[in-house]
Amino acid sequence: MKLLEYQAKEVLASLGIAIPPGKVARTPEEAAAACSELGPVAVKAQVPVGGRGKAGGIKLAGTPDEARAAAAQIIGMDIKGFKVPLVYCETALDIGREIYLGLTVDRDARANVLMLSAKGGIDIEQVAEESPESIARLYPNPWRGPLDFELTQLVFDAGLGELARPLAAVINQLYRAIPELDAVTAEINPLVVTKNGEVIAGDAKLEVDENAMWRHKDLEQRYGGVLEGDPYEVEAKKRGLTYVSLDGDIGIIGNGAGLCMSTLDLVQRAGGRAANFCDIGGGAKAEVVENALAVILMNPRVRGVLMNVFGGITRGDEVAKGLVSARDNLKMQLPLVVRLSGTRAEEGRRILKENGIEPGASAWDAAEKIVELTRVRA
Amino acid sequence: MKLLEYQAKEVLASLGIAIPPGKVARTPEEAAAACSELGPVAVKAQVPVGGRGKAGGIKLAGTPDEARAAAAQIIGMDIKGFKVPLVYCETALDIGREIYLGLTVDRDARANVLMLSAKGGIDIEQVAEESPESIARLYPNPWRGPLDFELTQLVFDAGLGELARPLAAVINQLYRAIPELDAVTAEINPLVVTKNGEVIAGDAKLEVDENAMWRHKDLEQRYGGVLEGDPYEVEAKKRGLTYVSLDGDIGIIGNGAGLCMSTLDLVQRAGGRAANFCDIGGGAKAEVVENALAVILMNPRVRGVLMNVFGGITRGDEVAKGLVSARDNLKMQLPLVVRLSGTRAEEGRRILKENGIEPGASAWDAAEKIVELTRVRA
Amino acid sequence: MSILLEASTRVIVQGVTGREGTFHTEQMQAMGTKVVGGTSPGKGGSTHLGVAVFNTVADAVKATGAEASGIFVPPPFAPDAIMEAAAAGITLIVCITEGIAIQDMIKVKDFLRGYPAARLIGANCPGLITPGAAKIGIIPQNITSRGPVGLVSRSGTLTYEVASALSASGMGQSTIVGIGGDPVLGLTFKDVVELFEQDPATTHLVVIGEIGGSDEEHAAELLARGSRLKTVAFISGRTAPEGKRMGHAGAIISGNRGTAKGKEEAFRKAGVAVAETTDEIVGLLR
Amino acid sequence: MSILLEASTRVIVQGVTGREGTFHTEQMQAMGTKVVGGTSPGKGGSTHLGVAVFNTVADAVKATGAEASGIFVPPPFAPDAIMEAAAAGITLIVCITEGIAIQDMIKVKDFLRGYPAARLIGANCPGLITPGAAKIGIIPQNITSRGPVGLVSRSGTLTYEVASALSASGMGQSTIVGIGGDPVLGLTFKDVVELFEQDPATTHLVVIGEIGGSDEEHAAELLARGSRLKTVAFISGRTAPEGKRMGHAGAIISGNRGTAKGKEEAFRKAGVAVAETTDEIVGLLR
Repeated sequence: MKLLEYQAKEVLASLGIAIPPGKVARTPEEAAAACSELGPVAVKAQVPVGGRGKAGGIKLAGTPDEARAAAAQIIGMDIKGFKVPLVYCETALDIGREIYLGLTVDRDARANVLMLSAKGGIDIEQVAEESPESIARLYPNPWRGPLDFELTQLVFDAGLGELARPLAAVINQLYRAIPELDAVTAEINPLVVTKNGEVIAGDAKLEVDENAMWRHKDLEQRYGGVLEGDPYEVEAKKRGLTYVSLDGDIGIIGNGAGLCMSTLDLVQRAGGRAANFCDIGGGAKAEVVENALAVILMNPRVRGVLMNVFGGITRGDEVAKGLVSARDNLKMQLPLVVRLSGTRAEEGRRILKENGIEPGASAWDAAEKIVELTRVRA
Repeated sequence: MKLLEYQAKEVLASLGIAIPPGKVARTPEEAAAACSELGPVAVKAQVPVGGRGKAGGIKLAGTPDEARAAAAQIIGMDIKGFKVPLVYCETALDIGREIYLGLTVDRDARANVLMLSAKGGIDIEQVAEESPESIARLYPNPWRGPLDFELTQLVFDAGLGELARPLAAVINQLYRAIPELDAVTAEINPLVVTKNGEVIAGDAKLEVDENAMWRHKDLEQRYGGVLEGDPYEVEAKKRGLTYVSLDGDIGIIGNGAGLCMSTLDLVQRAGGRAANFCDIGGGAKAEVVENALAVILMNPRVRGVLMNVFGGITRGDEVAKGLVSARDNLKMQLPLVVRLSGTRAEEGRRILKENGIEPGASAWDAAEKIVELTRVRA
Repeated sequence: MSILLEASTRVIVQGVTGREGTFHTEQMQAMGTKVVGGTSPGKGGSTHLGVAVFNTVADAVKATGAEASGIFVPPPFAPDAIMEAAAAGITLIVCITEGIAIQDMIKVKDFLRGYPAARLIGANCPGLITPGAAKIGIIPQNITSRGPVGLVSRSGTLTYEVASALSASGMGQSTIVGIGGDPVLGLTFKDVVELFEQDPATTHLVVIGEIGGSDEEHAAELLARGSRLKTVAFISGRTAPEGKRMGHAGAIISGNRGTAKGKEEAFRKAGVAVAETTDEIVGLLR
Repeated sequence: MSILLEASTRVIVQGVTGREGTFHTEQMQAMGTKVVGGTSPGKGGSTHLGVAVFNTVADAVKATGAEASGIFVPPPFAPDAIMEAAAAGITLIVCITEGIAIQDMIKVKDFLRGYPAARLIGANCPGLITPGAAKIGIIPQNITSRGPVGLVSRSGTLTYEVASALSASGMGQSTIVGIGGDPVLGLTFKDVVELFEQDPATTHLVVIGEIGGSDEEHAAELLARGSRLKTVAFISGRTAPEGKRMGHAGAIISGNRGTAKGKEEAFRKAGVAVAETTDEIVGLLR
């Protein structure tokens, strides 16, 4: 679960990290009121992606009128596929220096990594590429967390020794996002040292492990649903499906993430574009298939559906029967190509054919077929 | 720091463990009021030692009048050297079974140990001696704390598998006394399972590491000073001395715990009895010596003082000069024998002699001398 | 022969009395896997599917001498189950559970450093099967057949599909290992390839990888150092969209690693044939 | 020769710029100890008492090749200092600090399991000295002299007294080790006795124990298995009052162990002479 900036800052503040004064505004009026209260502010679009500054999602406002105008422009804007639901009005900091502080899972090390750099600011990825040695790293033991001497070494390695005490404190606070929130990424960039020496989070990114949400139901309750995401993804989530919207026109269903991904690859290879990624898991039960088809058919761009299912313990003939009834229940009219393999695949294919559903001889054949069928209709 | 029962129960409750309803009473009237509110109660002396039941420190009271009478009897009583400052009035539990749950430092294992036994109740030490296998043990890793499967094994090993869930929960809560309070001993005996299946702390013992009090200043503030302890120990603590009152008549000062203990041994061997243990630490500075002498001389039982000092980095002549001035400042009249060894011991002894203080030729000689001098005065 | 699992391996099932545990234990038994016990706290002393149930893994190991365990418990409990198995002396731990929190797995990985003899497969994996001998997990035995092809994969159904295709064309498998799709997992491609390399009964190898991480690259580096196995690799996810990224931490750590292209190149450099679709695998392997 | 510490041992001081650190570093230097550096976060790059100061132990080890460290920092920071030294590769860590929380030391002991080459002496100890060669800690060098007696003790000033008496009667010491009085500590009597046993320059041994714990008993068991050292033991605290006890947990764990009587008996059983007063030690050792 990715938190918006204001949500992430609320969480950081609860961990003890200083944040600038700020207020959420859902309307231009609220933005004007926030500016009256706080004085000059930055009006910032709240979306869970980077690059909003370049996209025009951040504007400075010296007066309530300016804040009202800025919010009117920003709220509802589309930034990288996200409709901006609200803005965050925040007072500007008297910046002395900008530091980068990040925490994430290093997949290859199978461990968490803390990163600290004196070269904070938006170009940190470039810094990482050009002078990786200027980003100091620490891999804390997951049971112990970062030890004091490790933090001291990290801070001195980053060339920030004169800030050893305040930085060690902030890093310990940020690290608490792991035990307390199951953070998989927590980042403060820039971590601002103001001209009078305070250490304050200038921006904040926080992503919580979806697999750990059972430990953090409060977070879901508190921050879930603020963002208007993709409507099909929202619906799919309600139905318990693993679904990602893409920008093509061929609906894809597979059982298993790997099979599903390889089906996307085949469709592209055959010259088509997938409308989604939808993994219905190992079992391929009739009810789940019906749910997946229903969500895919909600999308008016979809011109046909390719389903790639392996019958393992659930046999191919059962999968076919379920699929036929799902199509019938949904009164589906669009072309449907099904590639069925594994146990009792032959019987399954026979059932599909008898019910007017095109079986693919192989995955590649099925991909070519659906691309052809959707192209003909165009 | 040893907490009283009611304090320990407050702490357990803050960790999430269920405790019976109860109220502290500092006067018989308060006890009567507590009984009016709670109904029939046990009126329990609050002292930091075991065996108060046998000493008459626990009485049952069915009515406010009985509670008033019981409190009048108990408050101010002396139990093993502790004057009872207040009582705790607690409702009785509907006991189904009694379990023993304890947590302490196993010095030989250099680790914490959790102990659980189905044979709870006051005779647990006897159980430990006669059937040690009936007390299940777990040594949790200090960074990880007890893991779920370890707790499950502990509970089944103790023959309490049918209570695995509630017991694992209580043990986890009790264990929090280590990270949150630096407990060196935390014990619930009995841990009561009521007839309707609730798990409640029937009694509670909690001792917090004195060396960790800097992490727990709130505890000191909240619970320090309730107990009227030995007045000399209280005074010594104020002056920053390591001092324990004993019941003899010869005051003892040594620098270093080992030297001090071996001095006690020598006095006993010579036929005398020490009035205290007082370790003034390695340096033996004049000011510290004066503080130690001052506390020892407060005790009217003291008939003479034996001081055993090793001059290491602080030289013997300096120690001797400091000692002479301390004696003079305090206008000390009682016999004083000093055994001075180590660096410049000769010069030190000469200074002592010149100032009328008896130097011992050896520690044993000094012990014999002070025993003789105090015996003569008797 | 085979790697990791043989007909004689003594296996227990953690969570044996649950719905999933029951179903798959029956499947495991059906193909002859030597299931010697199961665990379910509070049900110790009873019998389920003809095997003894114990309260804890330590009890089960003491009574049965089990060496391997299959874990079928929900995500909040699976990390503890893995640690319990390792602490009890189990040397092959197969965790099927999907949806384990990543921080839990990071702790488990650190815990396992204290038990170097314990090998973990998964979590979020279909387990492993030595056709005709035994399986731990959920790989359907009816699509497998005995033979010389080692198969290791991060994906579940993709594995089944490839195994099925191999069997259909007469190329049996020595052992099939589904290592699982989670970012933090037990045995990696490299670990499993090393085992196949040492197994005389394995002469061919199929590696089914996926975008993300560098595990495929590490396996390719190993194969590049010289291998006696005829190997085909396949990587799925070339066209998968990059997760809508937020923050730079992930990018700083992973840089340009983890793309399908990079992985395919690594295998080609190692002299390994790369299949562009799963349909091509059998042909390239012959 | 000696154990643990020689004239050539490269030593750093953690907390070198503090009051205690400064004073005792001067003392250590005065007897010729090879102090090659010190640490004090934020003062890296400066020089103190003629030695280079570093921000961290890792930096100091990298620059100086230090093998040993003396720790002179307050109790809240000492546990971290010990772990830092071990993680940086220091193999002899001497922690003088008194008053460390017991839970901190339990964590440190567990941490040190990951660094088996690191030997910790203390905390709450006077450190160690190899007379005429080097010292780490606070044992006054002027009361020591070179010779064949190994001395190991839980007490500070009692050690000084015995060393002083030995020196006065012409019996020099090979190495004197104050292992410290805390319940959870680094090297134990047994560990140190084993080292003396292997040191050809040590022919005699004095063990100064105290009531509490079973460390003296374990050393006695070792000596009972046969020793080439002429040994005298002394136990202080026979008449010390038992702490006013509360709760049963401590009693369940320690039972009847830890009394002066029990310890003396253990040594007598091992064929070791037991001194009843410190004055007797020299006579019994001859």
